[in-house]
Amino acid sequence: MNSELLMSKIEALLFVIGDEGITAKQLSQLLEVETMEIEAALSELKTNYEQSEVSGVTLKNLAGTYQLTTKPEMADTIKKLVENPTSNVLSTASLEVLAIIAYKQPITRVEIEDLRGVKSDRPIQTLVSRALIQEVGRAEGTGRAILYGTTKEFLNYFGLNSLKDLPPLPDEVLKDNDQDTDLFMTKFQETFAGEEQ
Amino acid sequence: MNSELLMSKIEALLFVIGDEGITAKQLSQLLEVETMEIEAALSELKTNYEQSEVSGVTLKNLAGTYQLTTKPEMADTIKKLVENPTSNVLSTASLEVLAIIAYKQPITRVEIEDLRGVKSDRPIQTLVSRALIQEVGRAEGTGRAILYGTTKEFLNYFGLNSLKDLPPLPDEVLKDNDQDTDLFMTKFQETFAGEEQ
Amino acid sequence: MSYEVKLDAFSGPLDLLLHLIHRLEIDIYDIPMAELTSQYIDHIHAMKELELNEASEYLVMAATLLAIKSRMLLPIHEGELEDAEFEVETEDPREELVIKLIEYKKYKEAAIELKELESDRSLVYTRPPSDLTSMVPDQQLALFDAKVNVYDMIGALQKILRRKNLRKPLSTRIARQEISVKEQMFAVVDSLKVQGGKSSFSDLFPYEDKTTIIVTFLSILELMKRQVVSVEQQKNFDELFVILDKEVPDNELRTIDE
Repeated sequence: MNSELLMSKIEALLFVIGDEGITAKQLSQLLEVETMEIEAALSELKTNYEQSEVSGVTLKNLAGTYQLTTKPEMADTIKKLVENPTSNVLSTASLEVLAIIAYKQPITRVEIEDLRGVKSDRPIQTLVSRALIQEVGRAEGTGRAILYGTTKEFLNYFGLNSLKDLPPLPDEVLKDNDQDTDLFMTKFQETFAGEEQ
Repeated sequence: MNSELLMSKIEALLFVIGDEGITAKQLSQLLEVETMEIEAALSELKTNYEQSEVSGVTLKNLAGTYQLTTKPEMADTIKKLVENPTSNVLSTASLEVLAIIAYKQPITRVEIEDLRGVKSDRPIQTLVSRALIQEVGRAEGTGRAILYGTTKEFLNYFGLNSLKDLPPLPDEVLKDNDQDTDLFMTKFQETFAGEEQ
Repeated sequence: MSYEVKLDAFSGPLDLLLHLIHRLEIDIYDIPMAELTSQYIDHIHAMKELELNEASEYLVMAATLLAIKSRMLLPIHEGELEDAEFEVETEDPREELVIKLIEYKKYKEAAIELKELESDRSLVYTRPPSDLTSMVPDQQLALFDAKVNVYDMIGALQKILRRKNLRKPLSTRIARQEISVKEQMFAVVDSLKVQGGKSSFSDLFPYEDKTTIIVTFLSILELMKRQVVSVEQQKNFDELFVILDKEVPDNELRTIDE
């Protein structure tokens, strides 16, 4: 693979992967290219971003994880976006949390964050303060985490008589799919199956 | 603002906004720059992305907004990140229902079923849950049947900027009613001429 | 003539009819009703055994076809055809069906075009909006657009799912493919060697992702079972230490079945 192609592939992966970032080793596995070569390409990409006046993004390396971010000097511009009421960046976070709670209630904060992939304590707080959601109980187990559900005000807001009026979702859409657990069980059985033979 | 700076700011905003997308008008408000100038900068950004061998991303018009996306030739690389890249494609039945809704919206379930000659409640539910169609009103008269229309997500899902970008419906062969009847009469007589032999 | 009929091959009776018309190379404006009807009914028989979901709709169509066929067999006298009074009733019994078929065909073809667009679009990926919630005061967070409705919520869910689909593999799939318990056993032994044969338990877990931790943990269990390493602890809640008990020749570890 020539270095331009490699750089473009790395850029595409970094772009899609978002805030979680990706390590040079993972990139090496995905692209089937030596880590050394990946690191050289990453460093060249970074130089390109930094030197380009036209580019608003750059490459950040945090604890071995690479991710694309906006350049520090873009902070003011992005602040404007946040403050602008016509952009729905902010309502999106709240709406996502509200949607999850509406369809999966009762549900804990951790479960919501797991579905969204981002911290959600602040949207939850504001939805509580807007009386669209409320505590409806506590989860079993050690943490006794708060379970959230929607309120009467929620029904009111969306013009619904009851939760049954929400458009139905097919089962597959939000079914739990805890792969980590599956993986653990598989590995566990693989390891200990040997014992019995 | 010089054009490099403008482009870098636009890139930063496009990056942050992600699949939410942003319109030229919103960019113009945020950056306090004429829409014309914004559009020129967007077009130059797009040319840059397209021409750069090093870049894995490009600029696309989706659902009335501008969004950064990965280049199509990056698909194989990114698919390695995705669990089931093809498991989510729509079924033939769902696509048929969606085609009818896209071209004939607003339309009721009964009208859809009449056109297809088959019950369509399940595809409709799938399409609602995938946010590709939504209720856009109620039909006049008794029953007040739900009228369906397509969503922004529909445009996004099919890579369209607006409904105008839908491919034209295959031409109706029978445009003229008179011709229609003539044709039938001719065929009719031919048939019966044959039957008597 | 025999043919296979697949359950999911047709999206309804009209679809089946179009298929037959195409296969039999029939002119849609001049359908030989007897032939089409008998072919259609043959298909229904084959499909009936498959407990077709929409059986009733297919049967209604069969009845319609039979009705059209019989109407076409009714004798019509020359005189009546020429008589203006009867002209209204002389329409082709097939007309309604043909109009339906042509109208349906249009959308069936449009659906095929949508499928192509779907597949083109699937080659292109976007990213979720950055999380900017930390940049704003609380009261601003939950400000919804006044036009937000329940369908917007469904749209929000759809986005979450799309994102989850991209997010999932990084933490698990790469690890599942690339790190086996066996490989990790080597890594643990190597790491112990580097540290002079003894390491604190937690130092053996430098990775943050869950699967690597699980695989590392399992590999230590496996090494204990094979008495390659032992684990000691001075007293309750003290740190655990992993000790390399014996130098295992590489080839012995390599014979482990995964």
